[in-house]
Amino acid sequence: MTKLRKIAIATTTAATFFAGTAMAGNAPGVTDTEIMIGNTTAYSGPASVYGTIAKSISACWDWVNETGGINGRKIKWVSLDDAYSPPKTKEQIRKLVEREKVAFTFQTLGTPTNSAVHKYMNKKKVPHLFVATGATKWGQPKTFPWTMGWQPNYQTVGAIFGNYILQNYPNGKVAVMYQNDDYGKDYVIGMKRAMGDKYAMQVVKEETYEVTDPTIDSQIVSLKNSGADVFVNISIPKFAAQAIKKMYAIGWKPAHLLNDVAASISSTYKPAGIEKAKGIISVDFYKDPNDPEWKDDPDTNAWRAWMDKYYPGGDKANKMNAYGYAVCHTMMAVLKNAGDDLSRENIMKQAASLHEVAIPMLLPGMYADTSPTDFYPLEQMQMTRFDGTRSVRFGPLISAETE
Amino acid sequence: MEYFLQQTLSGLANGAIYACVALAVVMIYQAIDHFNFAQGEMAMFSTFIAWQMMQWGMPFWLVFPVCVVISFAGGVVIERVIFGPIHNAPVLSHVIVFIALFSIFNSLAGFIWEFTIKPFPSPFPEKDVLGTNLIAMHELGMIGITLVMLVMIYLFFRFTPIGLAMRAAAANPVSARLVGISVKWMLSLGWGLAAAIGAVAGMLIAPMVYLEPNMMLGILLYGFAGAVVGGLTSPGGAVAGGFLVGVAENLAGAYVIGSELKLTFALVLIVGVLLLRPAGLFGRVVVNRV
Amino acid sequence: MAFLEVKGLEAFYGHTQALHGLDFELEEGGITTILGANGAGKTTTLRSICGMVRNNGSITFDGNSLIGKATENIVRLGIAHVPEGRGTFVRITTEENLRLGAYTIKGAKNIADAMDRVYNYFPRLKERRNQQAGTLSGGEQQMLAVGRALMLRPRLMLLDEPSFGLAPLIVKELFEILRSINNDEKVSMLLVEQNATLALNLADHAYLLETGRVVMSGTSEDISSDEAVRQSYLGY
Amino acid sequence: MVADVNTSSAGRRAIPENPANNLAIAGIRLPVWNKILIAILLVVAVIAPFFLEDFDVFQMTYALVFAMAILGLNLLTGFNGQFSLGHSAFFGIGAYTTAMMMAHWEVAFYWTIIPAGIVCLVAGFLFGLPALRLEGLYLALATFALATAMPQILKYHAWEDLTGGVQGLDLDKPESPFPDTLSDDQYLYFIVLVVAIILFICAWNLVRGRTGRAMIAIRDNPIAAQTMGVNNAVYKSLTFGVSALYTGIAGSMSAIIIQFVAPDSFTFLLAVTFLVGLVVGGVASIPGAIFGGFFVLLIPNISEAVADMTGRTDAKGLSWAVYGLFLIITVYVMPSGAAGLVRLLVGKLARRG
Repeated sequence: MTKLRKIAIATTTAATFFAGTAMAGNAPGVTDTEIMIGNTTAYSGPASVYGTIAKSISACWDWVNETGGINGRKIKWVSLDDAYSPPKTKEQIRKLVEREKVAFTFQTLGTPTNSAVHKYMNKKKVPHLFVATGATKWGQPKTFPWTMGWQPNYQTVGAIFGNYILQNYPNGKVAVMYQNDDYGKDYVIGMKRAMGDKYAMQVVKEETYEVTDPTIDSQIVSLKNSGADVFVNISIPKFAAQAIKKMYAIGWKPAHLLNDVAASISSTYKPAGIEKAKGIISVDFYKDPNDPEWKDDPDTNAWRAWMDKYYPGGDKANKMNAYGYAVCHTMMAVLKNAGDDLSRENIMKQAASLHEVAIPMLLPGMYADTSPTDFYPLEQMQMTRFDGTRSVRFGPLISAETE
Repeated sequence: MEYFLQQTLSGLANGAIYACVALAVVMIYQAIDHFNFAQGEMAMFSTFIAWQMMQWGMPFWLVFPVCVVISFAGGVVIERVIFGPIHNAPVLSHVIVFIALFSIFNSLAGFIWEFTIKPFPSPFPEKDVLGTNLIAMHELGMIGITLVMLVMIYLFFRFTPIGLAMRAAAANPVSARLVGISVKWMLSLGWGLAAAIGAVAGMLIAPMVYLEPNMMLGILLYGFAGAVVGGLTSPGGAVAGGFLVGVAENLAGAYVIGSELKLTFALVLIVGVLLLRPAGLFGRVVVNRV
Repeated sequence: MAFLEVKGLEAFYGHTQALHGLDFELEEGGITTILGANGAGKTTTLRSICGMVRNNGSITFDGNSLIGKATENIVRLGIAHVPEGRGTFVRITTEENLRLGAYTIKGAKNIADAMDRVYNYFPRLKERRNQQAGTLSGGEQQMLAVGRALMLRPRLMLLDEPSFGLAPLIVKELFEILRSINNDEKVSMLLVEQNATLALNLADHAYLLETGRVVMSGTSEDISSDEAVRQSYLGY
Repeated sequence: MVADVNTSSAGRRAIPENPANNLAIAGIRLPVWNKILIAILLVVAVIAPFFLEDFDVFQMTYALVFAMAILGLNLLTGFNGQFSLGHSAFFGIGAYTTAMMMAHWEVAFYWTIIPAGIVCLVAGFLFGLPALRLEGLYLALATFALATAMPQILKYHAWEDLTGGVQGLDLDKPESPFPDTLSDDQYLYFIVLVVAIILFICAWNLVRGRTGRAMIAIRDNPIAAQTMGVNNAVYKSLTFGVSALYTGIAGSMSAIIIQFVAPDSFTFLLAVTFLVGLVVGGVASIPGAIFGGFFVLLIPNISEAVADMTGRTDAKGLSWAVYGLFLIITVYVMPSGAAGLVRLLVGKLARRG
């Protein structure tokens, strides 16, 4: 808490310091014909699997530009590689802001990487929009008024799992496996928040893995050995698939709660073996284009047509290309609403006043919604159960307003 | 008890991965007296080539040898084309070229095949072994193939003139030339062999860990650990070392340190073994009296 | 034309010139020695013949020019080099060392014959055939080096300071064997030695090098009887 | 010279101990040239930030940080012949020392630099002790393992309160005390410049003095060094410590510049970056480290720009292939690094004066 306050003080002083230089009129990077948007992502390095998001966003801008742009302005998308290394992110972001003079940044990837530029962006008062990470810290309008997340945050998902366990397995023994980094730990925090004291009572075993681990077989064996009948699996697709396979191999059949990051038919279930993934419970907020559920869905068909035309090299089975498409539409909505006032203040203001905006590829009934005090655009999710062919949604849309 | 057994066997299965890589590491060390840091990436690239051929509809048992041959040729070509002009450059310059190859293969694989994981078929049936679920057929098969490969390599180095010449060229290139050995070709051959073994390793590992461009990043450290523990001069030691590391890592993770410090465990293991037995558990101490 | 003929040989290490136009010859079946102080260019001369240093000039061996050829190809013409420091392959056994010497020889029988001959000359090596070569004594390693060279069935043997670092008795034994190899196998020899007495005893011809140039040449008798040589190299 | 395939010959390149002192270009003797060049370089280093954008100043600052780290590695590898792939670990320890002091105890950044160095000196010395028994390749492996394990050690839960665990630590950027004349970036640049100059001068004196001769003797012929009365063990582990100190100070500066430390910042790839800088700059060359620092900072960016020139979105990831090609070309053109190339060119230009 003291740390938070310290940051708050730092930013206020910074704000007063820069008050004189605040710009009137349009942001840098905005001309009558163009809006320049910056981005950093991992085209290389350990997180390069996410690189396709920025590529699909780039394709999205191609489509926007071909169809007349936004309010007559075309989008110039400057996306740089940071290899998921925080110092490199800092360098690339400064390059974007100070050299390229982008109007704002959008969908910069990763928690540690965005953390490295969090203060910088707020000090410089450059909108740091819809960052591609589910950490909770991107929604603090008071202390960091220029930074905003997008996807439902990891803690929310953790809380959903926690509540689900409380309701359905009040006496279950729970085993948890998570990636040993901020992403994994955030889920656990969310679970603890929802379960309170029950977390310590019900969770019989926690295991972690590193992204560099060759396999997680040993973890699965020891989780099975704990005698747990509920398994909360917080891992990326590669390890989720390994886990599903190994569990099947050693005959461990707990209730399997899998995090949304890996809830993908093509990236996780198919590699693991479809029949082995049957019964997995997960949550989601956008459509898995590979799920037969959306075979004839007009929304998904539009996405497919778009993929064919604008991102032919992209993999239509890859859920992340739908993610990129959806987040790009959110950005489009903000820019449309901003009209001709493309100052950084107004862009931020518009981003913070999305009212139930429908976004393609989100699950039915979901929308993006923000306010000056609510910097979490997507907060609804729905639970799913994989029945062997499709992820069947069940239960209501869960809206976890983050405090 | 069953828990212990399962951890041990799953350690053996992981160990088979490490053993494969360790074997390739020791091979190239024997052949060129260096470590090739791009070795893992080369193996990954070979595996992608195999995957691509299967996507085109070729059957596994055809793909396997074809991929090994392609990798062998690739290794030879890399040595001839890229290292040929800089044979006389300092060793560290060679290391830089390894790093360059590392980036190139990783980057190219990502460009061509993307970073999403790909299932890679196993040549072995998905059945329980002896009616237990303790170890998968593939894991058993992998251990078997690794051992077969080891025997073949042993025979090759021990009993064929070419094998002997390769060892000589690596250990003492000047003397090797003086008995008429073309050190350049031996180096190329060494690269070819190492690439071929890497390809086999890659194709065996991929079904367990899934194929993706970063597949070998984490494995390489354990492969090195296996090679060091077993002894860099001994292919057999490397294989044993790989298994040992796999089992030790699992048991330590399960009973002692938890899964959070596995890499640190590998570090301690490497440094510890090097301190206590610098030549590795099975390596020979090289003596030269003067 | 002589068996080995060297004309105007220059050799370089980096920018440093080590040989400045060397001329000498060697007759088939003979033993020629090159004498000189440390740094006179003796070793460089042998290395030049084997293509191990950058050089200019002409070297012909039995009518073949050796200039610009790779070491391994020169060796294949029948030139065996017993290098300074013996060049033992320390990690492998004695017998494997010898096998390597026969790398250019085809046919299991030829190799076995050669091996027998070597063991005949050096029974000690036979005793130690399965021992890691690095563990052999200095004298044994020197014998191994000569044996390895012999495995090649050479027509010319280049010997670089075979006596270096060995006990006098062993040196004596070694040089006797060298003489019988020269007699029995008709192997020509080019011998580089610091121990001039020893070398002149064995050789029939001698050249004297100083800073990369031939300053004197002749038969061993002529050279041994030269007053200046006696004083500076033979020490009596 | 026949290729020597042996790691311990890492970069057997004597410092230009100099017959070259008598050579001259355009009538001016080389040592004088050296002084002129150093003077020019210093003047440029001092003036440049006033003519550059803040972002360029930031990049120069970071290149200097890399240069310091590379210099540290060079002391160990170039001058002492010990191979390390683990210097990212010391860089990380230095950075974390500074970050923890600043975040938890509110120490001003300039008071953290020396402690960061000392912590790394100790860490390096301690790691150097077992490393004593390891030669070439084995040392490379042990340090490789260190580099790989370091992020995991940094985020270990037992000291999460101190290190910030997986989240890392956020720092406040030091602000310029003279905001009217010096921007924050310029201020930091000059601090880093001063630290770098001190470190470079120290390194210079070190390798030219008794200690340096001992270090080099150990590299070139450990047995001979021992018989000459050099205590190899002490020198080797001390060199390890000093090398880590340099790299740790560089890490400390990087924490201040980036204002953030996290385990992911100090991976094995960083160690590789240092090694590339070392070789490209020139093994056992002190000024080469500066070239190396700029090279490793700029070439990845240039590679990315080259990959972007294809105009294809999906070619994005190819930048590392381009980077690889750059490295290969660099090794072809300058097999002994930039320093080697300069020596060669100077040798061609120069005549005896």
